[in-house]
Amino acid sequence: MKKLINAPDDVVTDALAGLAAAHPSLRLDAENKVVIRGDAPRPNKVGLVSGGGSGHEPLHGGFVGYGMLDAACAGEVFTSPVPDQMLAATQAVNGGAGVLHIVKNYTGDILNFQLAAELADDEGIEVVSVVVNDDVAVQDSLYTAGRRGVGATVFVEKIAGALAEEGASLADVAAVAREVNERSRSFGVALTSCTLPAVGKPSFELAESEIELGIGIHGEPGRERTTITTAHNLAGTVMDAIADDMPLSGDVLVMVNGMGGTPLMELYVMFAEVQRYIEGHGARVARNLVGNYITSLDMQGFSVTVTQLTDTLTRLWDAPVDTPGLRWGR
Amino acid sequence: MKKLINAPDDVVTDALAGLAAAHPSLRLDAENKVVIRGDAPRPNKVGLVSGGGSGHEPLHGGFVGYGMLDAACAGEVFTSPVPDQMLAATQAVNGGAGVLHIVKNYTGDILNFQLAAELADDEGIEVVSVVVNDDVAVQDSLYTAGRRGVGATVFVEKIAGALAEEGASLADVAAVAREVNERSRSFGVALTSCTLPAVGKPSFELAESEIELGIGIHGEPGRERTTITTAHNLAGTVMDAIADDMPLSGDVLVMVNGMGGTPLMELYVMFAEVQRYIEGHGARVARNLVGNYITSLDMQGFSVTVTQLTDTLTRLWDAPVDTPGLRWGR
Amino acid sequence: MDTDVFRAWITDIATVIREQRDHLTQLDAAIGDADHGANLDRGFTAVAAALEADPPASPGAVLTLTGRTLISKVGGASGPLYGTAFRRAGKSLGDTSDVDLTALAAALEAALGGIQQLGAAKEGDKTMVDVLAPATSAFSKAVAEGQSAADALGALVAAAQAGAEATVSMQALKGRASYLGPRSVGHEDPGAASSALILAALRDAVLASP
Amino acid sequence: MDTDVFRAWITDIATVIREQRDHLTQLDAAIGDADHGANLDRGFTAVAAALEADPPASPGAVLTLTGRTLISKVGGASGPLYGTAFRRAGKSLGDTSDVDLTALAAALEAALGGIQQLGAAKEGDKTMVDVLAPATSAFSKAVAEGQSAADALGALVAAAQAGAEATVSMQALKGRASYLGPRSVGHEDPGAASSALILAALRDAVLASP
Ligand SMILES: Nc1ncnc2c1ncn2[C@@H]1O[C@H](COP(=O)(O)OP(=O)(O)O)[C@@H](O)[C@H]1O
Ligand SMILES: Nc1ncnc2c1ncn2[C@@H]1O[C@H](COP(=O)(O)OP(=O)(O)O)[C@@H](O)[C@H]1O
Ligand SMILES: [Mg+2]
Ligand SMILES: [Mg+2]
Ligand SMILES: [Mg+2]
Ligand SMILES: [Mg+2]
Repeated sequence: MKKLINAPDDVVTDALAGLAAAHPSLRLDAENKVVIRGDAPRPNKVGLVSGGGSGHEPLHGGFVGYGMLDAACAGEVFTSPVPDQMLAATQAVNGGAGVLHIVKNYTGDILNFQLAAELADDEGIEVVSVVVNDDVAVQDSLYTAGRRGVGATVFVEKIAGALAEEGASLADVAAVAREVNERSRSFGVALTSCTLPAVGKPSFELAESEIELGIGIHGEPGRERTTITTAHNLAGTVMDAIADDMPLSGDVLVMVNGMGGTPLMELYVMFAEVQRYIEGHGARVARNLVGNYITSLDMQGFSVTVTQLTDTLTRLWDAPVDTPGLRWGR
Repeated sequence: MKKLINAPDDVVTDALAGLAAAHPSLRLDAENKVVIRGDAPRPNKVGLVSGGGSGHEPLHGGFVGYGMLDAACAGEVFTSPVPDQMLAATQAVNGGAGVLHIVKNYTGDILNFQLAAELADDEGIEVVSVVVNDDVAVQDSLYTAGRRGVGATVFVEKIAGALAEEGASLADVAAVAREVNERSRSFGVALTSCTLPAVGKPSFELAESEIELGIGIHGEPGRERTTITTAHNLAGTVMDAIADDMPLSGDVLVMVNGMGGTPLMELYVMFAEVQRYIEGHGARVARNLVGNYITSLDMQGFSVTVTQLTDTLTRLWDAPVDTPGLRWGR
Repeated sequence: MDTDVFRAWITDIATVIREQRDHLTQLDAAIGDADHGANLDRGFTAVAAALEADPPASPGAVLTLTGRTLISKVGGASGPLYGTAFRRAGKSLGDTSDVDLTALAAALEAALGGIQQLGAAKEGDKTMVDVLAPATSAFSKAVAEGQSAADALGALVAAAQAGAEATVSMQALKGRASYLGPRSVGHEDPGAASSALILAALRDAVLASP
Repeated sequence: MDTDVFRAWITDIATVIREQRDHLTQLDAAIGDADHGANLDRGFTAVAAALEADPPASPGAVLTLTGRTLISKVGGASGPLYGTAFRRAGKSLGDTSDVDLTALAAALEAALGGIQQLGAAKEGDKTMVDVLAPATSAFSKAVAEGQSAADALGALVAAAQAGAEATVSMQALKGRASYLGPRSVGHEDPGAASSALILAALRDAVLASP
């Protein structure tokens, strides 16, 4: 294993220190591993808290700032943070209008955020939780822990953050977060595995021409192993899975996301194919993101997230944002 | 080789199509592989043209837009573009105030831009060329082709672009570009090699714990092969090389740049170390960039670029920019 | 069984988890995200330090501190689940200073109840419940029948090991492994494996006590 | 030597470069950026198509079109260098329709001059100049001595091959390989290797002509 780290046990702490050093507008609670907007708590603004295992950078710490999250809790690599961290974050951003917890649907994240919400409630802080579960690779049924939360998390954080910035109520911010989630679907593909710093070798092995379809963001194997094909064919597979679950129409917001080790050049090749597919199926790519936004350490691969827009969602997407990972209008 | 491409011969064209599709404010001259600002040529604004081999994304096409480049020419992977492309770009952005060519110091780039400048001159377009050569890993002497142009290219394009946006003359824009280059130094490290689409296997082989020090951005082997060590020690090696060549003082602009396959988490770990080094050597990191800005396909590794700021350079750095790769203030 | 026995149990867990850390991580790499060994090692190392720093005065207090520390240090799915289990067990013991087999059985039932309330897993879902449920019920039955400590704990561990083994052929319906669908079959569940280690450590601690 | 000979030379180059593409790329991977084979293959494929599309009427026009096409299609260091070389050679031949050995020698000298003017490499810098300079001078000398075409071209190719071989032990002082410093020693220069192929194709085309 070759990584730019000091020691596997220090990687999360060291990376957070680097993030805070690079962005003086953020505050770091190093003990609790919580990244906080420098101006939090903002009186009467709903506070947005998210968090999860590390290794998905820029998610979540890179999305703290004006118009997006107020705080993010970083767990160990691929491990949900603990309730103490979430409580610290919730306290730090509570400006009196309540706090929204944005939780990706994994058993660990759900359970820890649930315990944290109980602790916050004990302290008289109103908390509403929204669960993101957009991964169509997982059947949402009695036979699974439900769909995973993946790419739509970025959109939920951006759009709910914009509404909170406008001064909306906790109920309204939670509602728009749920709406974004309901209107979003994602699907991921791995070309290589990833290596956890504490493990030192890849989580699974893929042969020279093998790929995994339907992966999440934790180096879990996907639902199916197959053979690499052209970007055009891969886009077809991914988009068929998404469009089968949510027929495409109208204006959509699309993210072609890299898993951490994929060059931007290849992501642009994929975006061209995804856009062609969508426009060929009667919808229009009104907004897009192409780059590394929700990653799996050094994994090579990509995911696509599609959200059906409304005029309000488009307006909130376009609203100014100023975070390390997303910035426009300011 | 597993890559998100259709065919090795199409990768540059397909990626450019994706870039243009994702950013409707850009125009693509597909035949000449030139990415152009949608509003070019801007009357009486100096036009900024750069270009080089592909595989370094977001450089250069991702830096076309308000406050930065007016056009970028994309060569084949790691191969300088040809004079015809540079001439087409120059013609497309000439608003009557002349055109600046920003050229990274490689024999191929120098020769092709030189032929292009002659062709532009034949057409009565005033062209000034600025050569970027910031890589301290190469001795600038009779015994080399001179220092390579690497990370400082991003800073030159941003700062010269800001001055051009203010309406400065070609001579002044060229002067500030040269000033940025003279005040900048870079050094790069590879943890893995990279694979050219047309070649299909890595350009060199590194063993499990080997790294290359002093690499450029074309998968060339570096000056020295050594063993992986901590981020702290690596930062020391890289920063010693830079500081030996340009003593650190005052305010500096620092980029910790990923080579394409390195996760952001690790780049933040490196940034924390680099910042500590610089502040420990009596200078101050006044501005920074952490991320993938000038890459080598799927290579894992990083480079550090340090620029000694002046008040004017800081002001131009902070000026609004709106490109796919860098955006703030708009 | 006094406070020392329960302290010995927990420190034994810390030791065996440290030893089996890579094994647990390998199991998790196959059908999860390769962190179960690191998660529990981090957690029980913190627990051992907490017990050392401020030694609790009763068996119940040992387990409650263990549970609270796991919740604060582990994260993931196993942190809240094991943490809640130890807290419930500690609460069930109350402040008695000498725990008999009946009280221990009740505490284990309470632990299982906490895990199922929080995680909603049933037997057959390929989780730690597939160890804890049969082991607890075998232990309660043996205790009710008046078997000796050695025999009852033997039944506990035998059922635990059989339960862990049985997860190999199950398809996961809870936790990360469920995403794999049929591909989860053929691998032992990491949480089941760690639960079997935890219960074996309990037997060893009790039987080693004077 | 008429227009057909020169057209045959260029199409022979396209064929041999296609065959040696991977070999040239491997040489470039060792001390450069692994694109020399692809660069020249792309260039000469375009040249062959251009000659086909609008066949030039004189030897000089063949070489001029070759040079212009290389400049427009190759990029990198080798594009402008080889492109300029062929343009200079074409200019040197003028519009004569039958080239004798003296004119060919002058054209090769002009090509070398163009490369050195643009790239400023001297012999010993580990570039294509280490093939072109000794080969051109051996050829000019043989022609001046009145040797036969076969002998003079034999001298050309022998010197080219010796020149390419000699680059192995040189340290590069120009081009990308110079960044490697002493690590560039021990590898044949890719541009030297392609120059040797180009000159061997010239001999073959001339000797094969009726
Ligand atoms: N809903 C659940 N109920 C009971 N146990 C569960 C549940 N979900 C997961 N587990 C257990 O947790 C184990 C995984 O723990 P761990 O790897 O530490 O957490 P994570 O899955 O968050 O990475 C699984 O092997 C399984 O035994
Ligand atoms: N200044 C120079 N003068 C002559 N030949 C040169 C010079 N620089 C490079 N070359 C030749 O160009 C070859 C490399 O060509 P190529 O790989 O196509 O271009 P690039 O180096 O831009 O990738 C080298 O092997 C060398 O022979
Ligand atoms: Mg986990
Ligand atoms: Mg090249
Ligand atoms: Mg796990
Ligand atoms: Mg080359």
